[in-house]
Amino acid sequence: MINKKFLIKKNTEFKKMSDQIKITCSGCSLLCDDIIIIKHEKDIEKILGTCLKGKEKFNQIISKNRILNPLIRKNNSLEKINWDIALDKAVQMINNSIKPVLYGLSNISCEAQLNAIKIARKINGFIDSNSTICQGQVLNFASKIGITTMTLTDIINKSDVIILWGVNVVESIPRLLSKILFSRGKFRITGREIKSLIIVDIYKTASFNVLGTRDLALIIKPDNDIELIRFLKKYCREEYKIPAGGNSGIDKQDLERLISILLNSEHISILTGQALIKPQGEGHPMKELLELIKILNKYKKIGRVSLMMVGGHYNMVGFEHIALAETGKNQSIQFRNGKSVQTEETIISKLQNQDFDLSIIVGTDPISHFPAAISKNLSSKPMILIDNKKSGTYLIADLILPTAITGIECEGLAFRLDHVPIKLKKIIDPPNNILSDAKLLENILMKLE
Amino acid sequence: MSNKSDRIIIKNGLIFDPLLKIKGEKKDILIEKGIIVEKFSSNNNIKEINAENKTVIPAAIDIHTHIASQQINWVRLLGKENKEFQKNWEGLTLRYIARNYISNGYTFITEANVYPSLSKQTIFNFINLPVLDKAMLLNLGNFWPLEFEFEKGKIDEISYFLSDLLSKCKGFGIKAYNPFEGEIWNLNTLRENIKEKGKLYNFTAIDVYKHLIYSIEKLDLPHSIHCHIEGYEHIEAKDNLNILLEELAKIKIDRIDSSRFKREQICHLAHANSLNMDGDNTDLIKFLNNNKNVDLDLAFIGFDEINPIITSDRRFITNYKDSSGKFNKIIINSNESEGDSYTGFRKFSKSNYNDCILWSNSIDLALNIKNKWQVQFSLNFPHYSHVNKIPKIASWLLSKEARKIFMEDMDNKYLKISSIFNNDNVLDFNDYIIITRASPAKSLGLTKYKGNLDVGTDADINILDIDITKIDSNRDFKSIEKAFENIEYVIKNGNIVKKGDKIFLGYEGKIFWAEGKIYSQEDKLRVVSKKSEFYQKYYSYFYNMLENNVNKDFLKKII
Amino acid sequence: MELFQYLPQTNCKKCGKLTCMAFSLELLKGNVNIEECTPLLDESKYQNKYSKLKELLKGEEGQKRELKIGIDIVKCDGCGICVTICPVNARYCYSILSGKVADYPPDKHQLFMVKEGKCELLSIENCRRLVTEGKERECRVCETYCPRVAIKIEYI
Amino acid sequence: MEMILNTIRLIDYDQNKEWIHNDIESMEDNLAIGFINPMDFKEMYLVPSLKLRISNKYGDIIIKFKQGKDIPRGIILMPISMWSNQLSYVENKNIIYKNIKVQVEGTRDSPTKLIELINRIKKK
Repeated sequence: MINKKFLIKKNTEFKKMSDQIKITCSGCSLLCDDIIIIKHEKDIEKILGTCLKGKEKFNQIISKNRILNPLIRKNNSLEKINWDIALDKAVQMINNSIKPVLYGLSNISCEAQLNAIKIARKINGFIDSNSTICQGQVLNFASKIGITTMTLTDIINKSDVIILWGVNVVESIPRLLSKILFSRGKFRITGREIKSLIIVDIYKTASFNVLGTRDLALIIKPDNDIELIRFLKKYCREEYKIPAGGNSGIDKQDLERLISILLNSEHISILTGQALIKPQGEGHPMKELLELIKILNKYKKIGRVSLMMVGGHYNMVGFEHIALAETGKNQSIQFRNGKSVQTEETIISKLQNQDFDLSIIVGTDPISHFPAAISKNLSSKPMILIDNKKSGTYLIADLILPTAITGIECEGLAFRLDHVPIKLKKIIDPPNNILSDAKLLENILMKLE
Repeated sequence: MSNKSDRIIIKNGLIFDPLLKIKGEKKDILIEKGIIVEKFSSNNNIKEINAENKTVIPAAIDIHTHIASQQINWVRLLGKENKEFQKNWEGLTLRYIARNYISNGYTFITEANVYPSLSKQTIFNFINLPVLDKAMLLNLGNFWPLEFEFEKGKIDEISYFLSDLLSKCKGFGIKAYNPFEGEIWNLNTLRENIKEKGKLYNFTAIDVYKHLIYSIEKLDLPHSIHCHIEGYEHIEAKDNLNILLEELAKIKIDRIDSSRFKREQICHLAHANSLNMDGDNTDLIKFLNNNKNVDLDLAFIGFDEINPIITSDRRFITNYKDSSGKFNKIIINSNESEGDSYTGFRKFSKSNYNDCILWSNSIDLALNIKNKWQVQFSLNFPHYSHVNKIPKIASWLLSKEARKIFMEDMDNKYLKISSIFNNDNVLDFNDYIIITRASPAKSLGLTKYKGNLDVGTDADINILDIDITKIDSNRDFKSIEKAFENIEYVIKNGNIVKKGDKIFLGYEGKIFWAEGKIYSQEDKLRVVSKKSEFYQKYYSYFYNMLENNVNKDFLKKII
Repeated sequence: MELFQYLPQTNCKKCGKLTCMAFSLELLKGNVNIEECTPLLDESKYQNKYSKLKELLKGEEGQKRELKIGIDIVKCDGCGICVTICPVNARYCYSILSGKVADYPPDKHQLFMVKEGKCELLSIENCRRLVTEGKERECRVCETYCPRVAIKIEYI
Repeated sequence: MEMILNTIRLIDYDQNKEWIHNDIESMEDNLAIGFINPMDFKEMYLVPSLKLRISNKYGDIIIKFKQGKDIPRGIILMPISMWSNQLSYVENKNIIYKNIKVQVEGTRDSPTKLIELINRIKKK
């Protein structure tokens, strides 16, 4: 397909190759490792290849939103303090608490996550990550039912059908479609022409704009995902005897096509999002979906169906893996006497019941994400925030410790949304000699000992 | 901790060191800076361990385990709410693994199934796995980038690229797992045997094995190719095994260095007890007795309460039938087109015919292969057995009595055909040390560092509270079992990591890796740049992303 | 496309082009005159179509028109779909095949590039609509698949 | 009128992006916003200058709104933010972000300010 003689004829007017660096973008969970940075002395001159979301991450470096000094809240206003006092204060707050909770951790490197778990072990605290209310739920169901997953290379090379179920990737992970749907793989040389896309959503999102003639758009009624999945579970075995009225607001013709695609395609990749996390009626759509995948994989004559959960934060998956290796659990870990114990609690129930006396928030913004009632509980107890930017939580926290931006100002390991580890690089020095998350947490851990 | 002294002397122990051909001699062992020495450089700060009437042996080495990969994490996830798993394996955390391995006398383990794209996770876990030295084998069974070279048999190109891949991923050796079986991913059928040509590629699985063997010999990697035979634990494996053995018999490789410290095999068969599921191992034994260039590890079945399934063999999962229906949860994970991995749970049972065959095969092979240096002890941990079953397994090998007692309540159908029951052969203690310590070290090419007590090797030592020379191991297996259950001292690089009941985990091990001998850097660069183009075309990341930047303190390069 | 509907669609090759589709494209660009399609003039059954075509091309006839690919910078979110889907881009750069960012500096054939989170048109000379390989193309993939509807292909 | 609220992520109305600019006014501009179907718009006798008051038993907010013809009838879409969080709630340890039943009515009041939201949360 590629003609050799056209290759490698570069324009000479561009800058020297030595000025450019390939880095990994930590803007979202896709972790694009192909971003090109043109450096001019110590500054970043040009950023090539990032989407708007990734660009925002780089904007952060010099934005007025950066936190550059440790801050403490006194009489409802924030005061600058120096690092020694700040760390002492943090340690003092931790030592004074009996039931501390650590939360967040999905926007930091794996090294930092490991240190956070060590801190939680040390102080017999409760640790949980954002994935409890997101991606992690899929894994919880997977541990009960089993799951078939795939990674991006498989989708690029093998997938002929991609299903976006309740996820609007164009808005949340802009580059995902260009990587999986429009790319040309080894067994899918013609690329988009041979790959079909099915979108299931409650309204016509921006993702619908990439649909072509072979594709299928299914607009379902709100809260009816579970209906549709149950329907598919029933009918994917007895082919094409579909009731005339259709199901969940989708007409018979489309359902017939959907079932025929599900049964006759070689590699179906289902991508789901937050929409299926919520229980619907008495059942849970994610549970049903996993069961559907199991049934399909059993009854299909050819091919495979696999599932990928699309999360937002860049290292949400990382916490699951680090925590599993360290404690044997993937989320909601309660330590007692240095050992993880079985618990039914999650961060939500902890906050709801006010069963905590100190919160340590690392690299996330719960105030802007949690329902107001829970945010109120969170703000009623002392709070330490470890983050690099101002946010809703910044306006509430009692002690704020700034950190460097991983992937730009410090390096680290992160896990892509498909559970593949990717290295994040350091390209410039952080301002004010701010420490990385990993180093800062290590310092706190050392002071605790 | 007071365990850290610069110099340790182990006095009057009974030394067993098969590689140096020492069988129960009384000797002192001197350790300085983590290494066994002939003479101390100074006499200050010497810690003395009295080993009078105690047995001193090298620390054990595991040649085939699964302890630090994504698959293990899937097991942990599946077992999160499984009471039996939590009770018996305590969540299988890294510290739990390290603790159990150390208390059974191990200081070196080989993670046997790592996909190159996931090697970063393994390295991350390795760094957090205390005390133990470790190495990983890269699974290149379905490695597309080398497809063209496998077809044309371009040994040079393969070896250059393997070398670069190993040095990027910090791998130690190569594992081949169902070569190019994944090419028919879209069909739910399986190929007949490994002699069958691919539907999309013009070569067979045998070709892949063969070319990999030649490339590895060219690079002179410490360990030979680590072969997984397709369809293990099923009768189909026998065909595939015979095809491979036939091919291996034809391969003759001359080595310049042929000292007894150097590995002799060109091919290592992984968990060989699962290959002859009809219970008839005569062909395999005959082949090994005639051919020095193949060795195998035997994974012993410990009949635990519950065992994780960790495999990448699609044939195994297709054939696997869970009769109880209790363990039908399986996580199927496809890794960057490098192969699939399957994880689940199962329970081995003495009343299951197949499980008994698996159990007896390993004992049969261990007893009947003449040259014990071709046999390595492994558990395929945690797939077949927990490490804490080792004392029990040792007693089955060392004593006929122990075997008989254990076999009493086994499946009747199995007992009818069993030859083990009436087999009078036993291993002597020296043989046992060979298959658990010296032979794995030799097969892995680590005799310079591990598996013996020669001057200059790492001071990795076990001290057993038993005088082996005064014991009839066949009769008095209970006392041997007891000695292995609580090894008195485990010393790792001169650090006492286990003393009595206490285990100390505050010490870091090293990651062993090898790159092989490269004859032309230029050619290597050319091949690598060509191959990185392949990654650009088809992979979701660049080839350079495989690079693992590990702190030099954690690394040890072998070749 | 509208123009094509009013042509005979018989691919008679009397105009010198291989197909009626090709002729319609040239017509759109203003390279040919409508009179070059002789069947339209000669055969009475096409009379209606001929008059319609005349009407459509009124005022623009004979003028040479230029291809323009407009990118709405405000709408664009830098998703890179146009970079990946463009067949010319993919032909000259390996990494675009798998949806990656192309090497920098870009190949001289490359049409699109994502810079600072926004798409940028590097050059239009090699667009498939202009440089053909023996077969005329009515290629609109970048316009069709842009999720933000930010790309517009037009002739001015 | 009773409607169903769905919180969504939109790249142009992303709270992370807004925090980076850290301009309270633009934040209120871009996050205190809802999208509804033009038919619903007509049915509620709204004019573009009006604002919407959205409430349920967990809280209430006033936001601006835009019309979008792709949005199904009876549904109001909001970007995830402090504003939408006033209406989301917890049920069985799950945070409900989607399909929240709310009451919607037109109002002449100005949109809820960020500082007011913070004050609602901050009660020590």
